[in-house]
Amino acid sequence: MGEFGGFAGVSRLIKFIHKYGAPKRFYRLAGRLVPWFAGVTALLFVVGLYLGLYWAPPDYQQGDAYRIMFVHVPNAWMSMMAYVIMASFAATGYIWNVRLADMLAKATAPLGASFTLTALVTGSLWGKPMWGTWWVWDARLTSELILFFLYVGYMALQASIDDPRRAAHASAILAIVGVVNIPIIHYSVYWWHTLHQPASLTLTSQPKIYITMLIPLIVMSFAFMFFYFTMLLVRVRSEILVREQRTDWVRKLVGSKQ
Amino acid sequence: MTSHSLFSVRGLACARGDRTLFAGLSLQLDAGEAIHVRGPNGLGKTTLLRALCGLSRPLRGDVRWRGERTSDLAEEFAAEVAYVGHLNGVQGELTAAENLERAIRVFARGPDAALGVAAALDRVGLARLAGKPARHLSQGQKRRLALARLLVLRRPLWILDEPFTALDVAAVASLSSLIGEHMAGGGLALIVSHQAFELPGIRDFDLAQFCKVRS
Amino acid sequence: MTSHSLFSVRGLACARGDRTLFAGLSLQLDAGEAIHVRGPNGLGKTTLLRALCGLSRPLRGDVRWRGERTSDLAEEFAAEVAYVGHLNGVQGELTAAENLERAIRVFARGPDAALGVAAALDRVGLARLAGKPARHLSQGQKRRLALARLLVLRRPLWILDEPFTALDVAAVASLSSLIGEHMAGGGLALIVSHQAFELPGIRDFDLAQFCKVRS
Amino acid sequence: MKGGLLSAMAAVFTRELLVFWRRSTEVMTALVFFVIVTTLFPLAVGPERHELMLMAPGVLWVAALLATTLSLNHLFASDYQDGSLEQLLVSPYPLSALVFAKIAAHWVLTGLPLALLSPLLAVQMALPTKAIGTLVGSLLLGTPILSLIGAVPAALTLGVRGGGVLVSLLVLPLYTPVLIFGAEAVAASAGQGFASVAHLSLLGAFLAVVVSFAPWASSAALRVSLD
Amino acid sequence: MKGGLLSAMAAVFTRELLVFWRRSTEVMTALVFFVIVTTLFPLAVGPERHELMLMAPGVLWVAALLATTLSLNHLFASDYQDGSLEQLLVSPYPLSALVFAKIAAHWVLTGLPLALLSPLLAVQMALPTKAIGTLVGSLLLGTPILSLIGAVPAALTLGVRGGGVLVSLLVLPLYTPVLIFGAEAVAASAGQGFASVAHLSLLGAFLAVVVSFAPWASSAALRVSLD
Ligand code: HEM
Ligand SMILES: Nc1ncnc2c1ncn2[C@@H]1O[C@H](COP(=O)(O)OP(=O)(O)OP(=O)(O)O)[C@@H](O)[C@H]1O
Ligand SMILES: Nc1ncnc2c1ncn2[C@@H]1O[C@H](COP(=O)(O)OP(=O)(O)OP(=O)(O)O)[C@@H](O)[C@H]1O
Ligand SMILES: [Mg+2]
Ligand SMILES: [Mg+2]
Repeated sequence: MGEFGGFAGVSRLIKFIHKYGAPKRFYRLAGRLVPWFAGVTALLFVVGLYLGLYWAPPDYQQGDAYRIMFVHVPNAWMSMMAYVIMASFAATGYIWNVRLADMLAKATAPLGASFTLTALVTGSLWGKPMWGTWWVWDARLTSELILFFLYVGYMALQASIDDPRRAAHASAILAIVGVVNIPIIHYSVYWWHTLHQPASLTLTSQPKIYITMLIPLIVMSFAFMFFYFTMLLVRVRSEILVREQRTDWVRKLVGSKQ
Repeated sequence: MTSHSLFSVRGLACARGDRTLFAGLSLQLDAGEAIHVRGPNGLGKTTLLRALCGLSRPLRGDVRWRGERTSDLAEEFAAEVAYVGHLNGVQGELTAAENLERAIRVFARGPDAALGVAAALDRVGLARLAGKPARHLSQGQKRRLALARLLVLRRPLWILDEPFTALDVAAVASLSSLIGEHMAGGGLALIVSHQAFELPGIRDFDLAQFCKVRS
Repeated sequence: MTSHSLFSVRGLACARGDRTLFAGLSLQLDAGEAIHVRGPNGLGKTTLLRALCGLSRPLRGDVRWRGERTSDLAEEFAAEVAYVGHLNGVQGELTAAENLERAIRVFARGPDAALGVAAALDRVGLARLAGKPARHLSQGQKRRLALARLLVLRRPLWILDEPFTALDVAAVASLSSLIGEHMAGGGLALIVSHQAFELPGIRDFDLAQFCKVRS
Repeated sequence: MKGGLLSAMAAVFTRELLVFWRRSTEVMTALVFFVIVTTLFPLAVGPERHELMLMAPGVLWVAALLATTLSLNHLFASDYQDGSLEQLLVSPYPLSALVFAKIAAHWVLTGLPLALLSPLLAVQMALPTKAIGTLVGSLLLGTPILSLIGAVPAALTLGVRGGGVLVSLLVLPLYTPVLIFGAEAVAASAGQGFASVAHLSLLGAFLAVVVSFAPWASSAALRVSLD
Repeated sequence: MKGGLLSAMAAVFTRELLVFWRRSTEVMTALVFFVIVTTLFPLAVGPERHELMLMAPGVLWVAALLATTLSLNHLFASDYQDGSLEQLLVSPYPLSALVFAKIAAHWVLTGLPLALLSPLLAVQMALPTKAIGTLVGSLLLGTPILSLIGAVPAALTLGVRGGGVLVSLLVLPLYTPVLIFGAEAVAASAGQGFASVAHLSLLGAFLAVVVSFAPWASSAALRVSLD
């Protein structure tokens, strides 16, 4: 896309991306980073779970059932964040033809989808004791479900095109179009919701969160975020190997391990 | 270096899937010249033609028309090329004549149509079938219709992928003489064909020289 | 009169739309014989071949195999014919080898496969591509795969519509020698082709003699 | 020769599964379409549980029917385009048997997964638990009918450009009896819980009729389309 | 050169209409699909008037959406197969303008007739008369959005075998906002009758956004698909 090369700043940025975005370089860098990220993730999980399961007192209304929040809420947040991250990677890959960004986007999709699925499952597990039903067509629930379909569609499109470059570019366009849709889904569903949904079922009628719940929640959120980055690096490393399997450096690498 | 040729390609490399088919390909074409690209099945001839006319992005290399990159010229360059690929690009629901009329309106820039529809159909031997839905044409008749597009658009650069497929002996001869006239009028042509054809002044171009030994 | 030829056609007439293309067509073919059907584009060659192998019903006339009407024989006759048409009949999702394996299982009657899959692929020059999805083959490679079907099925009667399309020079030669071998082994072949090819002992058959002056 | 026919049918069947498997997503998409359509309704109608429950049997069955209808396009279309169908027509085995194998594969790939997934959607749509068994049963009996009947219009519209929508147009009226029995059975067992048996056995009888007749009709349709 | 572009767009547009007209049934089928789906519901749910009325806006809108989704397959697919699309890509005019003309033709052939026919179906579904104006209005504003957005997945799935069902999977999540605004607008005017204006103007705003952006995205998608 030549027309983006005109701006000096942008072109310097592209040079930078191309330099550090070389798959070979990134493979090594990611290899060095993974243990650190994994360590931080483990630490955060241990602390977060300890705080969430022992330290925080039971809720006066829900007893211990509320503790599922420490999994549910971070996953719900991450599901949305991951989509935005994925779309940005995809756009970078498409516009500036950066293959590493394509791979990062591709590696993000299943992670985002599983965050979404976890949020859905934990949410409905929580819904049974709280609302007496597994599922309600409430605003947040519905928008989360649609987010899940966007992920599934993205992955389905990726999977059904086998030329990797074409697959990356096609699904990038889809991801970009989908991101435009996200805030719209969000607001439209609110609109719909306020007209129809009895207030008893809304999430906003929750009792205010106490600091004893907030701290474990924040720790757990960071734990899931670092979990995401760790898994991203791991997945993108294997993606790089698959995509670069014909290059000399991968041949040498694989050869030396055998 | 900007080449002085009308159409010049330097250092072109193309891939399909993750295999590089050819690399370092250069060629020059000037007014009135034509080349016949040759090579065995699966070498990358179709891939080359598609990259040259801008249907696919090459891995590397640059393609220039009157010294400017074709990717920068974009539609300006498209207005100079006529491409006939493996597919005919003929719409079955429209009649033969309607197919050409549409081609003129959608593809000709301004009123520069070279031959009228009727004359073009006559030239490719489809005059009698002008009103027949293209879906009912035989294989060879469809191909003739696709080639008639070359006649109604006045394009300097012809890029033809196996144009002789399905044509009978008379039509093969008539197409070669057509290309000859095009060259005589200052046109350029790039032709991929396994079939032999007579055309004085056409250069052979062996694609194999730019392909590595296959893995 | 029942003909003594293995394959005989008498008084055949076919139409497309509401126009009769040819009428009163007769031909005989015996073991080891082949004919090359010729005629300009749109004469009705494809129509003829499709009628002969039972894909479409002729207007009139009868087609016999070993003296019996092919329409009565139905599947019995189908088990004796191999047809390669304009379309390749190659499934893009399956690899080259899988395409042939499937052809053997669906089309071969009993364990009469002539050549193994690997040998057939080797013979048409696709050995290296056995594991590649057919969708990724080039035009000529797909055609070769379609022709490989002839090798894995042992069928006495070959009906080939423009088999040389998209084949490179080497492949054209190799296919003609293949047909030669088939004839030497007692096989019959009906070939439509605009392209010239070398095949000793093949008879020319001009379809035009059965067509009325075109309206 | 019998063995040859069975092996040919098995080859068509497994190859069909293989092709769909290669397309990987294809296996999922009819299913996901089913899920999405069921999701659209609550979005459009609003979230009241009682209303939803009333609609549930109908919506689930309509969604199943639409998902099957959509997937019909793929039953013969790609084989038609690449010429494999032409080859099948000159095969030494009875066409209707091979077509039956293709239809069977189609059902395994669309109807069956759809029936198996339906309980999840039923819960979402607030269908009473006691009706879920009937829902699955009615889908297991009904979806093969859909695949079988659908093969006929799918074959007839080959080569007709714009055939895709035409298929739906031809097939949906044929589907109404199945829809009515199926949805009724579920609704009945969501209510009193007895009448559903009668509807289910009607579906069964219908299936028996259609099995014996649809493969033959669709192979005749194929011959016409390829003439 | 401007005149050339407009004339090229007009040529694409009229030719599209002509092709569809020649396929004769194609003009009708999206419409008939709409009618059939709306008819299936009363069949599947049972004939109680009050229930029907509650469902009506939702069902009509879902049916419109599914009819459009189905017809999307034909937007580019046949041009792709016969090679006309390839030719369009090397045309001397901006691809997005030509694509816009194609989309416009698609809307004239599917969304427009559907909106015009909807009052008839609304009466069948017992929708209150006062809501019918809103129904038509919401469809007139909403269906062009469906055609525009739908063009992107339709372009992306070209050449992907089994693309037909995949299109639905990709497009339906993108359609949800339109569905919600549209159905809400109708439901609101069936009830109190004021809130519908807000929904309609949201649809209008959405349309404005999508017009400026979808033709560009789908022409980018076409380039990727034909690479
Ligand atoms: C399947 C069911 C559920 C789904 C799909 C779901 C989805 C979500 C989503 C998407 C968010 C993030 C919202 C945002 O940040 O904008 C969220 C946050 C949250 N959810 Fe759920 N949820 C479900 C059930 C529940 C239940 C039953 C409860 C408890 C009564 C609950 C309590 C919360 C809380 C407290 C938050 C954080 C609120 C905030 O960010 O202010 N959720 N959920
Ligand atoms: N579906 C159809 N409806 C009406 N006419 C048709 C149809 N298909 C073909 N025709 C006409 O029938 C004639 C014979 O077609 P056929 O395909 O048999 O020709 P052919 O000899 O194989 O030509 P070619 O050498 O170009 O392949 C042609 O003139 C064609 O226009
Ligand atoms: N989509 C694809 N993915 C992977 N490989 C492909 C794809 N399309 C083509 N190829 C491979 O790329 C090579 C070049 O294909 P191309 O169609 O350019 O060959 P060609 O020289 O035109 O051959 P032919 O003479 O048979 O038409 C072939 O070996 C083919 O197998
Ligand atoms: Mg080629
Ligand atoms: Mg022919």
